[in-house]
Amino acid sequence: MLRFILRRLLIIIPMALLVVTLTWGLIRLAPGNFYSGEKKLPAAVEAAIRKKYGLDEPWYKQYGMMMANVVRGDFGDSLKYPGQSVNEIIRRHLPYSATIGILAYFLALFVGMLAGTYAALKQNSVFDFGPMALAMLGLSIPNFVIAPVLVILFAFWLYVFPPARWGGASSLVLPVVTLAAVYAAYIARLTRAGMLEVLRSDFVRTARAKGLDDRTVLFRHAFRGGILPVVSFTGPALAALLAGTVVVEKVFALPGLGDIFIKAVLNRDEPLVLGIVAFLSILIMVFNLIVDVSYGFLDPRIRYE
Amino acid sequence: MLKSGSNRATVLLTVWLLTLIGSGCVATGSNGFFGRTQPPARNVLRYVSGPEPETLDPQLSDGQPEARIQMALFEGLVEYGPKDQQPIPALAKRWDISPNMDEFLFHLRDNAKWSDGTLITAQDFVYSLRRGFAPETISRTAGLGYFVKYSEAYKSGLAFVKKDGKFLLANDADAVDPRRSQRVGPETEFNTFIRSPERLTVEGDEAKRAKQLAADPKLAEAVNGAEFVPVTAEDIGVEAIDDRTLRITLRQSAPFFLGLFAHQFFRLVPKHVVEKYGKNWTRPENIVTNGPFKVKEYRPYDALILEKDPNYWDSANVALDGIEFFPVEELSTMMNLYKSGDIDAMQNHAIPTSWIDEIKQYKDEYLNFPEMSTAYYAFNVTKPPFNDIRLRRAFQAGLDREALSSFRKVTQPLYDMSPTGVFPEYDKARQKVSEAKRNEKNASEAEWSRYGKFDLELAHKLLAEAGYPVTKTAAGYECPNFPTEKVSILFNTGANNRSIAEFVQSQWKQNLGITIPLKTMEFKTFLVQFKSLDYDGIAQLLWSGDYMDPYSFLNLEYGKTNEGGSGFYDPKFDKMMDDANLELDPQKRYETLALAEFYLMEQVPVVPLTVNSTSWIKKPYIKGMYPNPGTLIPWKFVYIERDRAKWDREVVNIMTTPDPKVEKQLSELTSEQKATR
Amino acid sequence: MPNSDNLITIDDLQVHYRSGGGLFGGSKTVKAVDGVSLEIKKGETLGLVGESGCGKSTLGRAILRLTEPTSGSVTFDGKDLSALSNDAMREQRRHLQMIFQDPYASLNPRMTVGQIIGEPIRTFGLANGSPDRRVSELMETVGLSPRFIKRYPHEFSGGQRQRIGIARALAVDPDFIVADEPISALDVSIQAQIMNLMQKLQSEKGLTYLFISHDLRAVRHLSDRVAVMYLGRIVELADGRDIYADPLMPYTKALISAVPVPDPAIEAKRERIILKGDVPSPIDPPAGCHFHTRCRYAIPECKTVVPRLVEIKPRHFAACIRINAECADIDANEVNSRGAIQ
Amino acid sequence: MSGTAETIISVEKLKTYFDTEDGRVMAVDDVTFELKKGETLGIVGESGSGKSVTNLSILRLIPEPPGKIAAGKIIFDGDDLLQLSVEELRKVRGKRIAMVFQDPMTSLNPFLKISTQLTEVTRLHLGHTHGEAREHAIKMLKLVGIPDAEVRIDGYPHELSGGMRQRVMIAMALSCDPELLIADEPTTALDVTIQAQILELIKDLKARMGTSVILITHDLGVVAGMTDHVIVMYAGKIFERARTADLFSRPGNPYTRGLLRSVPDPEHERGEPLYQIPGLPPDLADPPPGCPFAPRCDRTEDICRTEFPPFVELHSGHHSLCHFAREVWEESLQTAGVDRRELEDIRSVDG
Amino acid sequence: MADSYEKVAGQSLWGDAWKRLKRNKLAVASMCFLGILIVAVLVGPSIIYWTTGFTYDLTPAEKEMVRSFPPSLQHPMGTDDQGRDMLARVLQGGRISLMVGIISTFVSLIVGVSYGAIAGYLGGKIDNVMMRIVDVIYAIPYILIVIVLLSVFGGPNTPHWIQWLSTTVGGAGNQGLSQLFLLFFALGLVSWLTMARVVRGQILSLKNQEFVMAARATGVGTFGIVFRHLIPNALGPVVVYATLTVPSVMLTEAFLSFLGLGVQAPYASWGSLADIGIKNLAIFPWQLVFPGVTMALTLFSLNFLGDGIRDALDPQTRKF
Repeated sequence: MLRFILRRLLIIIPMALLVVTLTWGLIRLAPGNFYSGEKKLPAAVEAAIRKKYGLDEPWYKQYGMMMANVVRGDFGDSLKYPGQSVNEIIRRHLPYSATIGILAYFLALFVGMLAGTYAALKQNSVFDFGPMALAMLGLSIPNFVIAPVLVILFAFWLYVFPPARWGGASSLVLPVVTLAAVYAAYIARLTRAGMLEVLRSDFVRTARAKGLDDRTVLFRHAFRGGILPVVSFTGPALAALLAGTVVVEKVFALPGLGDIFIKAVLNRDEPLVLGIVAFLSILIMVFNLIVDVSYGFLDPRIRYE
Repeated sequence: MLKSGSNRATVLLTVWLLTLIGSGCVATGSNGFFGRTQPPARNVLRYVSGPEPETLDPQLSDGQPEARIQMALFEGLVEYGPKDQQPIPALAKRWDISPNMDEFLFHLRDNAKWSDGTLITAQDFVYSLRRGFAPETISRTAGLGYFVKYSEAYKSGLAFVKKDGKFLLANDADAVDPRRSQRVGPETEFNTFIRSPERLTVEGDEAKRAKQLAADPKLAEAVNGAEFVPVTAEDIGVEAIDDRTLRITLRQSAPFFLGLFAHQFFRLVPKHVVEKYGKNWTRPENIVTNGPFKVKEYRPYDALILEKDPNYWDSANVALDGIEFFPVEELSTMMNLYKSGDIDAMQNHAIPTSWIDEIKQYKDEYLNFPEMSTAYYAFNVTKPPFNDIRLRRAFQAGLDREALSSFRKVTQPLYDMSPTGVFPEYDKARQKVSEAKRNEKNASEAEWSRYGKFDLELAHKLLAEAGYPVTKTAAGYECPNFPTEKVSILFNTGANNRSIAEFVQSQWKQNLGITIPLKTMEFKTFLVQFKSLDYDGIAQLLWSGDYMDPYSFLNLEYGKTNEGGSGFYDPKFDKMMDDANLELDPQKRYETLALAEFYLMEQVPVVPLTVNSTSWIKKPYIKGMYPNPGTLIPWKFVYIERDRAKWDREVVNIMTTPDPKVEKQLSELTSEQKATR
Repeated sequence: MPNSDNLITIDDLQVHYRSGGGLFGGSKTVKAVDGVSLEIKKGETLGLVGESGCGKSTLGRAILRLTEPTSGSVTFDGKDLSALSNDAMREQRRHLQMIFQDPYASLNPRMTVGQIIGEPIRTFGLANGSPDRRVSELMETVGLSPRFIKRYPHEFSGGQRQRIGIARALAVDPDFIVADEPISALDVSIQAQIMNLMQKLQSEKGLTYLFISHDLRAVRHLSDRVAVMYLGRIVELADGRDIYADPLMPYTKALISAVPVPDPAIEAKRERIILKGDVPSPIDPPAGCHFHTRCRYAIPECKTVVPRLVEIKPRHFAACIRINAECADIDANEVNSRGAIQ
Repeated sequence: MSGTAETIISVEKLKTYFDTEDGRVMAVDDVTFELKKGETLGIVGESGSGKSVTNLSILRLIPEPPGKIAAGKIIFDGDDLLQLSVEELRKVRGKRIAMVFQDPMTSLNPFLKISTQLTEVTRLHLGHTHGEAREHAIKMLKLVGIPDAEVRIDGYPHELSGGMRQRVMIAMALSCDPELLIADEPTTALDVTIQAQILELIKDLKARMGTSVILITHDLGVVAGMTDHVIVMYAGKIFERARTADLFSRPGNPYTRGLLRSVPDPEHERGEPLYQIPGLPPDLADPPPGCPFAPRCDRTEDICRTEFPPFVELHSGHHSLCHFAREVWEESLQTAGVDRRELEDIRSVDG
Repeated sequence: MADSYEKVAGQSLWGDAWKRLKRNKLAVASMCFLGILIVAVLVGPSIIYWTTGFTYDLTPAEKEMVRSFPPSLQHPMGTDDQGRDMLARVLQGGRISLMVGIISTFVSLIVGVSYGAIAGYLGGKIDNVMMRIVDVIYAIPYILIVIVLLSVFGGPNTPHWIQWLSTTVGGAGNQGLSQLFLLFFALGLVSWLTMARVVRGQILSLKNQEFVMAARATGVGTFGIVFRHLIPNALGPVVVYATLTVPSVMLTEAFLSFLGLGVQAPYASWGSLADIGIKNLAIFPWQLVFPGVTMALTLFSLNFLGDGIRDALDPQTRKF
């Protein structure tokens, strides 16, 4: 087990470096650079910039310098925001994304599993089709449509939650709900499918034959198996959520990593892009690893197979 | 059966959602204001400044959002006036200008301090400017200050040429220009040096110089055997005569230059802090400022919270206890925040075009005034088909700019390179030139009113001349010959560009029968294509002036490598511009400039589209905040009025409605300078 | 022991494979077939019995090189199959065919019966005339109406599918067929049908079968000779009659005794040999004689000495250190051996 | 083994159907039987004959929908199980009637420790505390012959072999000392040597605990050694019902007879073809009119194809569903070499 | 002779699934909706043009008409900011959105299926490396890929084949369209990853099935095994996943439109229409409602159809 984790952790490093390399290549392919702007830069200034950032070196030297820094875990300073180091930016903005993301995920988990389980228990009834139709709706409406509708409802009609910006707990409600909608929908569908399969299984029949009541059957016997698909969904989903979700951050003007990342790409802020990409790819891989490991804990069969 | 039930549920749900959305739009604010309108509990202004500021260092930033924030944090010699954006005294309590407008003598205040209590001296300015012009300082706006003598040479790492113990001169004629001798202030050794005829400069770097000389044999001969003395920080035209007196010398006369001293590049940076912390000096824990406000808390991308600085020399007159700047980019999000009362005011151009009809109704809040900013379409004159002036003229004549600006709602049609309505004196000069030209061409008033404007007949005629006849069909016009595949309208993904492009496209389609494809590019990509003239046909650009002078716009087409984006170069035009700058009389200078502009517009390197307008809103209880041409707000005039009766009403008249508090403050400030005049 | 009568000669065949080890474990080597030597004569049916996991299916597949053997050789008709290139082996497949256990999984659900049976015909270009006609003939041979030639497997019952599988195997006119548990997934009443069919085909076409099953009765019914396999090794090999009437190995005895007889009278009387414990895992089989953990006759040497398959009686081989040609009855040997140890 | 023993369960005219895409399938059609205390009843039939559904119906474990118990009574200790409330039924399930299922891998919860699965029954039905339940569970595991029960109890099902898992299932079923054990193909998924172990275990436990057993299997050999009575099912119907000895020696139904004859006999010489029942079982969604076995029967006459056969009592406790039951039975008697008088003797001995 | 009796044509699993699908009312409703939608999108703009003269890019000549009007008889969905008929725009947007979805899905089908099948069938180290490559591409932000593609190939130096493709397939020598194709291409380029994983998983489980071994046993070569046996059997999940890729690509395009990187004006997609609509939601709600609802309904139908196909192909989920 430890060896397995170690092996997986070790492979993350070369893969992240590969991701960084490819991303670096892409940024270099993309036209424009971080210092270009509407107004013309004095030639001397441009030359100074190129010199300062080593842009006048041959590409392989630049790549080597970049890689050397990356390997040391130091992405340097943002180009667009001089004086702010990439690591600092990530450290500073991760909590925003993470707060919203984790809250949204738990909300989605709660709503989704509740709806999914209920739908599975009442399969083919109104209580099944109702929540499932809603879930489908959640999957079909882009979240940049959900957000303004929520804003109109709760910020302008009811004046209960602020329409944007980071503030107290009340300011988190709308973004969290917006973000949770699609995940809740997804989880509801996964839970339903998983629960249906487990509820049909032989061991649930055994449990019922033992005289256990429905609640015990559901929670002790069916639940763990039924939510396995949700667990495997958790890895990528949580990683994506932690990394921030661009639309919600843009619409609600939240200082999350996702929006910063998109801006960094548009600004050609190379160190920032590389830093966030490296961070995200490691995050995704680590989360996948965690999911695999926790899968092993949830499903004892996997440990020894 | 059950399934059809769920179908019904879906339909019901959809209908319910539709109703929700549908009814959401009716929501309007209370008592004739847009959304919630209550003064905030604290005496703090909440303002959306646009995107996250790149840096708080005034010399390194170049955007307007940064400029606004830096106006609160840093002060320079002068400050923008709240209404007209004309310079008013700031750290300089008064100043003298040499008669030929190439030298400025500033008298500094005695009580000006940094936020850490350190006294501000003239040496601070010298340091700031030398820092800004230093080659290693990556200041994007340094080019604005190149009028300061030898600053460009210093920045570019050039060197003087010393031959036989004497420095070679750039232009021998200069030596005898009599106007060069009129200094302002006392005579000093430095001043004698700096006012002496301009020295010749060549590349300081040996390799580069070799290249330069190889390309210019005449120069090579002249400098042969000479000694090269690098231009240093000490050589640029900035001099601290004493602790309280500063002199700045320009390389040529620039009447508008006083206004530039309010630009962020010329704002003061604290030597003692910059030298101590280096690039980290702007971090909230290190930063020391000298403006009316200082940094209290900085949460990047979320909020920059400023508080009143008690050490500020004029803190008695600073009405607000603090300002909170929120970086928000989505316009609708900004509007939402405004509507829900979470912010009090916002940057200019914040209102989405389609909202304007709605927002216009809020007459106590909507501020729409001409701005020192234009939108134009540049023709790529280096490539066919638009290297043909007839075509450029035809396309200009085929575009109804009245219609465009009525579609854009917040703009005015523009027929010149520089905006109308922003420089009143220049407008007069332009009028005068126009009259003269009408007489010259013997045109009637009616004819002249169409000159250079929407003129379908002319457009069709010119097209036919150029070989692309336009035919009329049942559906409209057709111009089958025109090579639409060779041209496109290039614009970037910014806010309103797309709708402008769509409108112009449909205009030309209707009027000329030519459908020009549109092409959007993400901003950085756009810039590359635009600047390298790598686009086909037409590209869109927005231009904001850097200083309150039409020169800031006309300069776009000046020189061989200009920023206009057309690839336009005309020595005749350049000559006219040079002439204008040599003119010392402001009125005469304007007339010369207007002549140059008239000539430029006849060459049609661009189709000017509109003069932009401020188009923003503020809550009526925010006072002392005016829609000046750059929406550059001197924050110490802003205050929150809690008495409803005194709130701003009918803000169309805001410029002409005197606010006693602001007037008093202004007159106190300017009295000393006025007295010296 | 080269013998011209032998159609197939298997010599010390080994199939080892690495078990993935699941999520957290390292991989381990499974010795599915651990040194098997056998001959199969032309026209005979060799039965192969054993409990699940003993490697009998792997052996069957390894003979046809559907699983690559780790070492050893399989000679078919004088050719060493394991030495052939992949292409050459493919050519040989028309002589060597297989019938699979699961009639549901062994037919491609996306192909019609005609396509399934016709595929080998087309592959080898065997049809003189329309392949369909040959398919129809084959279908009739195995007792299916050719009318169903365009139907899909899922439209048939298990027994019918097994007939399709047999028809596919017959399509190339093979000499040798490995029948891997062909009846174990079928209902009782259908099992007899398939067994009869296989017998009929054998007599008509002179086929040679390797009949793999865990059902001793069925094996006995169909086979000329029977091999008993335990954890990758052949432990007993004899004529069908002999092995049932006179099993030598303790394991074989237990196996026979464990099969219930559908006669209450017999069931009431007979005494069963109940083996203790389970079949050990092939990943880490017991040393020495694999069976020693469950054998009531086991002596300490059984844990160390790997028994060789020796001919105890004429044409009756067994692998046990406690029996030999002199004294074939292990029960009788008991006292002897004990003495021997001391 | 006496006729006076009280009846523990009686199933009367049970009908269970499933709604499938192809139509309604009568999985169990008019099934009637009873079981006396301490006896073992075997139910034999091929897949799809309705034997499992019958037993799932007893504890109402049929998934509804698509299944439905349409009619009938299941009298257990005087109560009709089909009429009990869910609460009352739960008190019967696991406590008084326990079940062992075919595949011990899927029937045990793979996510839960064996201890949890074992103790939850006794804690529920016998009110055991945690400690008591655990102790009891270990005792039960030892009883079913699991070595190192104290260690194994904390393991997971997948760590056990198939045979061991089935032992755990049996321990679980017997935890509350049920009056009736229903074993649904308990050995089908196991190897023969393990099957022998498990069958031996069931026999042994039954003798010790006096539990009544319903043993469901498709293997005639298994019922031969294990049961007192046998029911043969085909196409959802009971085809024959008899004492075990009678059924095997003197089958009264062509289907039973065919099944018995199609099993290979080790004494047979190799090469002789087996007896085979031709054709396939009927599609229950679209059963043929008349006798469902008619298309495959070796003595079909016209009446078989048109009329549903009667359930004929051949002698006490021996019934057969066939138009020609008596004839078949007489034939069997002759083959077995038993004459009528001998039979009368048997009957009188049975009392 | 063999033809003397009638051959009974069988019901393939596909046919069977189709039968089952037809019984699923929601799926049928979805198919009907999609069918109607496709027809509307194909012929709608022409009908509107013939009857009223409106096109998706027709701005009225009269100045006062250039503004957004609410729905009326003349403009059933109202007009947009430029006074253009929303109905025509929604239908035109539908063309592009559906095209984005379908073409990208097609790209993902071709690349994803072959990549996944190769990785799955070859297995071992090659599989491992190929899948790690997928992981790596997954981690690269697709917006970067889109920007690079659009800019590197979208400039005046657009390769000839893209221009050729857009002129022949797109019907006009139009740069706006050629950018559109780049967008399709870019979206397809990132959406094949999941498809490859799906297919690989399928192939991995299929290749150990007995029928594959049976095919090998009867001498079928690798090519035959992959194309006759493996891929047809993996198609079920592939079809399901493809149905679900269409909506997800459409949502991605909508997101790109939200960032301003979507289709070129004056073309619109539902995503770009919805994006504009959202900005104007408080004032001209019809600008969001109509494209938004059409898009939501389409995605809804596609999702339901995908579910329906999944159920139909996997009857086990419906067995008792």
